[in-house]
Amino acid sequence: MAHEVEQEQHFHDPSNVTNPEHASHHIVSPAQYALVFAALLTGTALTVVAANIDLGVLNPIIALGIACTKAIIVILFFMHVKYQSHLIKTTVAAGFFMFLVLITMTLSDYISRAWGLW
Amino acid sequence: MGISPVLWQFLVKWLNASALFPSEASTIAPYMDALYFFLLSITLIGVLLVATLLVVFSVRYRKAVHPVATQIEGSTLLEATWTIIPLGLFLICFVWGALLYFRIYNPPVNSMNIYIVGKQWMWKAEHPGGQHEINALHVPTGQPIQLTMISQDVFHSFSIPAFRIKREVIPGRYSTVWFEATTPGQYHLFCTQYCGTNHSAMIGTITALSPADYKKWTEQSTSGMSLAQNGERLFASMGCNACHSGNAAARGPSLAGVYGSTLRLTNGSQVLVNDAYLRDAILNPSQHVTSGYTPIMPTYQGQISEDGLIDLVEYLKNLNSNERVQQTLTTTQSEQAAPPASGVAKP
Amino acid sequence: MDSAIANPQADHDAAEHEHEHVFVPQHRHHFATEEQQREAGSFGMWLFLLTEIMFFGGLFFAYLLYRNWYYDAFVAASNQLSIPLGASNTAILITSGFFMALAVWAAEVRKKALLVVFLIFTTLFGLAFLGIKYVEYHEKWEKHHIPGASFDASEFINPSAYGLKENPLPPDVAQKTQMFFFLYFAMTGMHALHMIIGIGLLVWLLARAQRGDFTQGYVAPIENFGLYWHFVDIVWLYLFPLLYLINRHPLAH
Amino acid sequence: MSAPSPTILKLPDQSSATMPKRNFINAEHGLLSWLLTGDHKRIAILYLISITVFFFIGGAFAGLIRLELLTPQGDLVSSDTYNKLFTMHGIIMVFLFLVPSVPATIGNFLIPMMIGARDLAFPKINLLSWYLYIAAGTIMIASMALGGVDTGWTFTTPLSTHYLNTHVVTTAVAVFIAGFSSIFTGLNFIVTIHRMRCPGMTWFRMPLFVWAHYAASILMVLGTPVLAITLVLVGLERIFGIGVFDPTKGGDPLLFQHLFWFYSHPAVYIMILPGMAVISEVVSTFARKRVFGYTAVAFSSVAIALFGFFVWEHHMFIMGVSNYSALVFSLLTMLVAVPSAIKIFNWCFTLQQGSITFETPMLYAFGFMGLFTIGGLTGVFLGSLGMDIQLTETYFIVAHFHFVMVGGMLMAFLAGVHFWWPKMTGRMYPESLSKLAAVVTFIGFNLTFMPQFILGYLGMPRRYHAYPPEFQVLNVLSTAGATVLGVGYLLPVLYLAWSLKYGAIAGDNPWQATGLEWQTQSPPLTENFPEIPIMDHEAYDYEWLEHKTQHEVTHVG
Repeated sequence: MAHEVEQEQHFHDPSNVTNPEHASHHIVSPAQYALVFAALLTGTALTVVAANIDLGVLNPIIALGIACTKAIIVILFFMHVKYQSHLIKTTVAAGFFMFLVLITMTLSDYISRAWGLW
Repeated sequence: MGISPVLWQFLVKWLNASALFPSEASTIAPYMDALYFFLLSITLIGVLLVATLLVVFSVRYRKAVHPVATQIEGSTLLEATWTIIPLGLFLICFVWGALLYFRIYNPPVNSMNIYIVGKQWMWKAEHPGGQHEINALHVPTGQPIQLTMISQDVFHSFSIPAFRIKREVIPGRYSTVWFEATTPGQYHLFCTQYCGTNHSAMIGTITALSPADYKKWTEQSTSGMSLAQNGERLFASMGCNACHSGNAAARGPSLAGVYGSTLRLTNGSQVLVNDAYLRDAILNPSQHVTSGYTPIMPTYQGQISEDGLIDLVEYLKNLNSNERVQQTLTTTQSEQAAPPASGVAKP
Repeated sequence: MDSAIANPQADHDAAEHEHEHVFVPQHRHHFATEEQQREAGSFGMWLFLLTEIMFFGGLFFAYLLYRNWYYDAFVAASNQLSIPLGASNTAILITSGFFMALAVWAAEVRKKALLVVFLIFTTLFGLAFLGIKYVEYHEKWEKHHIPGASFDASEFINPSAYGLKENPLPPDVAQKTQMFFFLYFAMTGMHALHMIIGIGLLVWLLARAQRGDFTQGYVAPIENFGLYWHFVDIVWLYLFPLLYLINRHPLAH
Repeated sequence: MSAPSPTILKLPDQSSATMPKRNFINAEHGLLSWLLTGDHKRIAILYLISITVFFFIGGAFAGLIRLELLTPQGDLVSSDTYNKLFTMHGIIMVFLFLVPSVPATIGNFLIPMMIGARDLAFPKINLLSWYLYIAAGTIMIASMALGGVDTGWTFTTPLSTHYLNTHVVTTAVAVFIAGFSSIFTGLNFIVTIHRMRCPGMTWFRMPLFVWAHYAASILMVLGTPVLAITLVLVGLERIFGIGVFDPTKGGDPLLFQHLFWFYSHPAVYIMILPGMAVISEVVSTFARKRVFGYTAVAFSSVAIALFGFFVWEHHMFIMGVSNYSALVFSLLTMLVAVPSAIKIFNWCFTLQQGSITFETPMLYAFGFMGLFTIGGLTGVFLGSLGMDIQLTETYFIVAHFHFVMVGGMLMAFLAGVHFWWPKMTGRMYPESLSKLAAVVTFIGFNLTFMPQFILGYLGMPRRYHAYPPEFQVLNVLSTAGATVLGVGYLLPVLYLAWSLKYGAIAGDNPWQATGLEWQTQSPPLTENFPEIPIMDHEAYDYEWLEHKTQHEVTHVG
């Protein structure tokens, strides 16, 4: 692909087509996938074990913590975000940010309802 | 040109009868109007400013006068000006509006309570003295009135434009609003939340009466039973008194004087007993079990109408001793009364 | 967002271009390069996944709200779900995702036979997931735990009659288990619907992979489908603890 | 082939202009070549035709509503019919007209051209979005034909889920599908703007039109799915009666409101931002001057998009939300008003030191600025908590959002259609007639909606079939205005259609505008540009344009 990049300089704006939103294409090896796969299965086992121990308020926190870790691993490796451009990383972050906005802003109503007269 | 005198007269009458500004008939109305005029003047100034800019620039820099445009990149100072000034104005609107909002939705302690039940497509008002009204509400002037409102079906909205108040009437939850009428007269009551076919017929008349007239009206229109008396009857017929008898060995807590107190529940939380709590505790009792009691009370969801609930709430509000509860209980037991009318099995 | 760029050569010769296009059949005319097309494709897929996040977001919020409101009912209803089934489904789905990732790799390194095999495994594990889901749904059907007119909460009111050791719930609380089951069906059902759509796409991709479409350097469809499939995995990674696990040890009142 | 070398600009001399022999309209023939096209310009034309049809269907409902309100009694139609009329008016106008109006037509046509691309990133998805739109429209029409729906466009639960016997689910399906159409448009724009810009087209050289569409697209992509899931829940609730939104089963009807307005408030920015996009282009072109404070206008679009997500609860201030969270949302609402104010003043000051001419698009743009200012400032009334109590759910709300949506968006839409009509069709419309239409629209609009502000403060509730007689005078004024407004909207349809055959040939750049779309032939080639242009100047660089033109004069001479 290198020969293309050199030629493209002549007629493509590098800022649009390549840098900085461009990341070189990275092929993840099967060995790495296997490692991720193992990590995910371990996470599943862990979360089931943790659910069987009474940890009080920590139970949901641990369960969701493990779920988040697993999700991040999937996003980074199976979905290649680790090797993607800033643009893709920002996009993924924006998605989760809006999800949090939806939840926290709506909760702000439900939580504070009890404080007032109504 | 001859305009027919009949038509002319009609037009004059028509225009005279039409309204341009709502009457101010409550204590809150002047406050609301002050904010309104403040906002209105901001709007007028803003619109005039934009219009002036457009007109002046259009005249001065039209092509005939100013054939070659001078390119200007922008001006941070100017842009900062028209960022900060509107922001400041909007923040004033925010603070002012918030103060008014809290005023309208926080009733004063000495207010008189009237219950409103909304249903497709009518308003029912229930005075504590037992007066019932449909699509009408009589209130005294010079006295803060708190409305405790609930809907039997969908969202409605209780609006009295002349009093500048409005509040959504919510299914399954009490909402409140208050006002103090100042001028005797008749005012519109509207349902402003779209509620189905006859939404526009869900209107009524608010009659503000002088305190003396109001007293006369209450005497004339009483149904003979106050809400609390209705509630007492319901309390007995539903068999509530069997458990909530106030006896030391009773299965339910004593309810005398419970209104306004703070209860500790079995789940450890502390709650203030108000209308909403009482209603909830009747409908979803197992989520409101007083500490020290077992969750044996059945739910009354779907068995008591909203009116009935209001009667019960009003009864409990005024219940100061268990004397009459026990009296009724003894009478019922000695008569070996037939099962309660509603068919609710006693726990 | 971008570093200022040097003013590109303003006067350039129009004739200069033609030979610079690396022409491949799937390259669409409006993209300057295949690289640009590929990145546009994956960016578009990510944006679509954002909409999916928000789509499930509404359901997740409803779950959060009603779990707090009707904690006891949610605990009782949630404990009806089978952890072994849920956990094995999680493992199955992760395995399916693993094979999908391998399929992307196979396409990248242009190994057609491997790609087809991996896609078949992805599909099979996806189907296995749906099979187990069917078993779980069927059980709920038999117990009348499907929300709606036929819903029956008596098992929660009087668990001993059903041979269960759970604490009985008062009837008004027991009715609220319906809310849990509704959210359970809405969330897992929406997830299963995504799986079914995904399996449909997989079959189509398999046919094309068999033809050798994706092992000549054109891997975008496989890659983008991979993103979708992994996203569906992620949703399940959250559904599993939320619906099956976090209510096992209810807080004492 | 007569296509000239792209570096040579045509003179604005229309008398010598000819229609280019090859363009996107005559590139292929036959209905199928349109229905299966991937060309963003053809899809834009398809969209333009279809949204015009739906606009007039929705407009007909509006006409019937105003006619009914001529008298205080409900005498023209029954109250059920009236409820259906305003519901269909709202749903059609919001989901089938306002949301796709500028983005799917003008935006679709222009964004690739403005950033120097040959097409949107995903032409097939673009076509799919149009088909989804048509499917949504067809289902909508079907639900009307089957008897209509009377939930109000807000689908308020539990009314919509348990108390109505009309075609709620059918309509919800239609809106759901329309939502996906809008998601695909937005997604396509974002990818295109990020990925397909021509050499030299940096972010800050993009026309403000593209910036505003970028902001609106973000809202479409992130907001619409929440509406989708909400409608799915409404449908499930209606069919299975499960009770997520039903208070009698423990659900919370306010949850519906939260989820619905999480989309539907950003949706008003989806509707207005593309309108603002048009105004930036038009004002700059006819003032012959770079937009005052380009960066501020660009970032104000993004700020609106961002803040637009944090204010939805202001639709629920009196509905029993927590008063503390109402405070937060009211404050944020005040903040979101500021970027709009910045835009208005920046446009005003674009005129300063300009060299202004008053063609039709400019008249519409002036109308937009005046009416949007009123619409925006009356929004501050409603964002101010206490004032909201008196004004919400009355005709004040109706007037406010019609000032923003009709006075703002529709004016901008018409400005855009007139501005780019020569580019889309290669022909000019009759200038005097179109100016008349602009003036008629402005007068009719004010006559229709000004009285409604007064009615609102008087307390006349919205969605009322019959009303107290003392409100009649103002309602009569409003209905009279609606008649004028109707004429104002019919005129453009007639003369624009006429101009397709008889209009003067426009030439490449009749307005002498600077955008890349004007530096190619009109109507453009299917591939937009004979070769990909290079952006070697800033946006709105009139000196560059003049230099080019002069260069060409010497070159040709």
